[in-house]
Amino acid sequence: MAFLWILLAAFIAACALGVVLSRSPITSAVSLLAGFLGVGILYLCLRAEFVAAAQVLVYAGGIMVLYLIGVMFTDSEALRLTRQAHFQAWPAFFLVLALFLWMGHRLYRSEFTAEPPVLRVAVAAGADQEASAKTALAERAGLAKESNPRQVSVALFRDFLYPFEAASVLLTVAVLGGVFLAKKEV
Amino acid sequence: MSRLARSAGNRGSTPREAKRAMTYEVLLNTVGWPLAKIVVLLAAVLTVVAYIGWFERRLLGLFQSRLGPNRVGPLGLLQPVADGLKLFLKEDIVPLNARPFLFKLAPVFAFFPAFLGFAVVSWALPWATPSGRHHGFVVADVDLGILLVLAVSSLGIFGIILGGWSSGSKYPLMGSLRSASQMLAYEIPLTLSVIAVILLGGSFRLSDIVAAQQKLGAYFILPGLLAFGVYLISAVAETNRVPFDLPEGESEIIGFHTEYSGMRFGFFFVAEYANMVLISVIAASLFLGGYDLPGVDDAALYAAHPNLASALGVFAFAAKSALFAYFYVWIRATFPRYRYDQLLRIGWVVLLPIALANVALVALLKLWLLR
Amino acid sequence: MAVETRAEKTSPLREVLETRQYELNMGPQHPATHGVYRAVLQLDGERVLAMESVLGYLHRGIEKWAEYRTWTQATPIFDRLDYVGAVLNGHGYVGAVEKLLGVEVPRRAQYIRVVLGELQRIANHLLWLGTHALDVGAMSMLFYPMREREVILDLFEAMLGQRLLPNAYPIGGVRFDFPKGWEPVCRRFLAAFPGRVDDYEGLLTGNRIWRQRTIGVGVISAKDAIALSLSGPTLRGSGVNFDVRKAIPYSSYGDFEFEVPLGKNGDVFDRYLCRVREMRQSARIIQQALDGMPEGELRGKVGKIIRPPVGEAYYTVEAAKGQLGYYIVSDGGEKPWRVHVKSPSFVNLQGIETMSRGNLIADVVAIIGSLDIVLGEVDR
Amino acid sequence: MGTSGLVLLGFLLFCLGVFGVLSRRNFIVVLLSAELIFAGAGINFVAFSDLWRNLTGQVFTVFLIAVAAGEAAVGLGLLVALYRLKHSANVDAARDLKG
Repeated sequence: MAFLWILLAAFIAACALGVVLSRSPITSAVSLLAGFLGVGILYLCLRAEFVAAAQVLVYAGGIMVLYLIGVMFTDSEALRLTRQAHFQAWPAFFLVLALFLWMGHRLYRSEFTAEPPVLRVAVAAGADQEASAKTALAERAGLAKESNPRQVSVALFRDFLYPFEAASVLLTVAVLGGVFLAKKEV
Repeated sequence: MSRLARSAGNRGSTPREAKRAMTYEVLLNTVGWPLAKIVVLLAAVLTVVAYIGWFERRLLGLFQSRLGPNRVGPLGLLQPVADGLKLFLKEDIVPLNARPFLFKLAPVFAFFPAFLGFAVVSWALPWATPSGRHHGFVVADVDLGILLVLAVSSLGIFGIILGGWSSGSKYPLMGSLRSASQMLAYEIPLTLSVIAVILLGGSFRLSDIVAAQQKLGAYFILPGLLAFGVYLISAVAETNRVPFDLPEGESEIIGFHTEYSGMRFGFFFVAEYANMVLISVIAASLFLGGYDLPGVDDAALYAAHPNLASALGVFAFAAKSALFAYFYVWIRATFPRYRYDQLLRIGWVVLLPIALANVALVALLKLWLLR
Repeated sequence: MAVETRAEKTSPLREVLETRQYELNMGPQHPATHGVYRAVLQLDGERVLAMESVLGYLHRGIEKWAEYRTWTQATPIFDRLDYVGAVLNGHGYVGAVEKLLGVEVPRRAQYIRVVLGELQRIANHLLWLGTHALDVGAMSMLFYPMREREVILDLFEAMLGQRLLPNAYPIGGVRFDFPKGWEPVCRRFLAAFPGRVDDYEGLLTGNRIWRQRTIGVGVISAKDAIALSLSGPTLRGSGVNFDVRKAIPYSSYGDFEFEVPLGKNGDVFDRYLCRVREMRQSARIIQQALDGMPEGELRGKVGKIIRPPVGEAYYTVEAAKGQLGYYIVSDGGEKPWRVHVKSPSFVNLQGIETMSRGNLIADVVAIIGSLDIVLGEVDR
Repeated sequence: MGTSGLVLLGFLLFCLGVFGVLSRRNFIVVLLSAELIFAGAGINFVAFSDLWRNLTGQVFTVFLIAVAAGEAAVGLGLLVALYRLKHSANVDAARDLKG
């Protein structure tokens, strides 16, 4: 099993590298698409089925189409012949490499306990709150018997209703802004 | 129903059995049976896809006062074999202007999504073996079900876009641009019409939706008539068939696969028919009760003769799906082709508001009448 | 991929998106161009900004060819101009020679010519209907008209020995009388035909998609149509009442009662309706001709070797596509000195740019279909 | 692969995205790299959601996808504007405000 995990992770990483390093924008886009599919599979394996479906449906099926059309729209021979990287590529590379090595080392070394921090806080605060936290957990466990899309929708529409509405407003604004930018004669 | 079956399926491994047998059991259940199901399903789907082409051509022949293919084998039944052979033997040409990598990748992108969707379709009630085990007629009865179908089928567009663009020719480029805007326009009404059914059925899982129809005693075509109409129209548009076959439009721009030949073209061809079959199958499950036998108390029959019920269910399902396939051929034989701007107008201005209103309508219906 | 010119200010898409205008070759090998017609389109997106016709891919030198054959030998050549309306082509040529010779064609022969000519017109319109509908995407419509056309071609074969290019008329009359049993078959066909036309109309005329695709598309005003000297249904679709059969009656067309269907808006739909109604009128004419068929000679007094006097003649008939004229010049010899054909397809094709500008590519396909061009006649 | 590995993968995507944003000239590739950053964050969210058996992470990923969609809309709008103005999809073309 571990082998499959590593294979998947390597695939995603390779696709990400392809996005950043490939010379032609369309190859970038296609490898990002492949990477998103990989991430979708990863989500599926992590029992986040709804997110996986959303990832494939919205990201891969929707957004990437727009990007591909964008690439085709702006593609030209002249663009292909110009240098694809900035002069700041090397400094950026070393900076990012350093960041990755340092933070990555720390992240990989840190211990992630299987308890949500809420409970630990509750334990520290006292028995009374611990009981309420435990009931919350039990409720979650009851919910866990439901299918994942149902869980996510319950969480989305009960616990996160306002952020959800805010996101829809954000999307509307973004669409309006996109249309405005693309339409208006600058 | 299927959840019941799964718990029944786990009954086999009792503590008394030897450890070795258990490993064997586990291996069989996690790898063996799914793999066997995949192979069987793939073979069945490929056969059906091959013969849906024959079905369409014979039917078109009848519609058009001619015979259709009838030379290869009895009734022309070997025609798909001959066609496949021809496609395999033809020269595979990559145009000089094409981007070879993407040009070769595009048929793959078109081909696989078309077949992935079949994995979540529930074909019949679980099959009971003599040892008391139940095997669901489904490769992956996941919670996501229909959502996965939508997600995966939205990927098919990449084959078309990439194929059209990488050909390095103007006609395919126009075909792929048409296709991109068409699929984006019609995916939303399609999804919304499916959402209406999900509201009615209360689940993404196709077997649950069928069970909900059995429980309701009526197929969802009745409460979801509007959704059914929207689904039919946008499904035709999504599969690029007449009267929405603009990406191909053989008398106008020839289509996104103009530059393809041989088996690469064959992949696009097969993908189109696979999509048509998938859309028909999904429509049959969502709106016509899937494997439910009309006029028969399925639960009672299943209790008495489980395997008979399953087998009949498969046939009922196939017949219902064939109805849709027939419908698609029928409109292909009847209608002219829409124009590009008219097509987009129908998608955005007509279907989208109807589908949105329908979702609200069905939600109210669900709240007040069908609780 | 594209020419790097900026789109014109006039383009309607200009305000939404700056797009690159590009050039698209439609044809000479294109399923919708009915042969080897090539249109060079300047496109903004899918909208046609300008269009140029490039001809000559099917030039066979028919006019020149005729100069190297005797007057009689030249008759089958002109069948090959408009190969789906061959009988009418032949009629125009022999008519011109007869005019120059001063031969009187017997009345029976004239009536037979009307019958065959109108059958040919129906056959031509049937083929046009099928291919035009196919261009707009109605696939089945290709096959139904073919069924009826088959009957007509069988009738031709039974009478003339050939289906497509029958070389129907010798100079001075007709070659054969109706064979035995021919007339009942023809009458049966005429009885069934209006119902068949109803079927076609049932599939197309009221069809929403068909109407959306054709109404208001490829409009040409009566003024423009006259200025471009269009003729035939293409002209009458714009509402101009001009039919050679009525205007300059020839071959006893004055004896028959028929209407000339007219359009109003001059769009693809009106041209379609004109042709469909014309088929009904043709059937009516044939019926009258068969009913009133006079007895008599089949061929006027023409010598074995034809030597028309020095001079020239112009004779025009209403061919299936429009006004077909033959201008012949004789130097008194056995061979034509010059034969010039005014072919309706070629003239009608002039209208295509006016009709197409501002429309979409899909409309161009419909417009080409609605002109009913045959490239054999365009390039000659 | 445990949570550490997933977090590392997410961080790798993040770093590659940052590198892409910093180093590439083509505006679309810059946008694509930004999507990589989003994807890295998403993996992180889902990994912890899996570890702690709670759904907050998944819900956040859903929001993340919504935000990414918005970003794509605005980004492509910018691209069209840039392309129309400069006839280039090169970020270096947009240097009018540079001293």
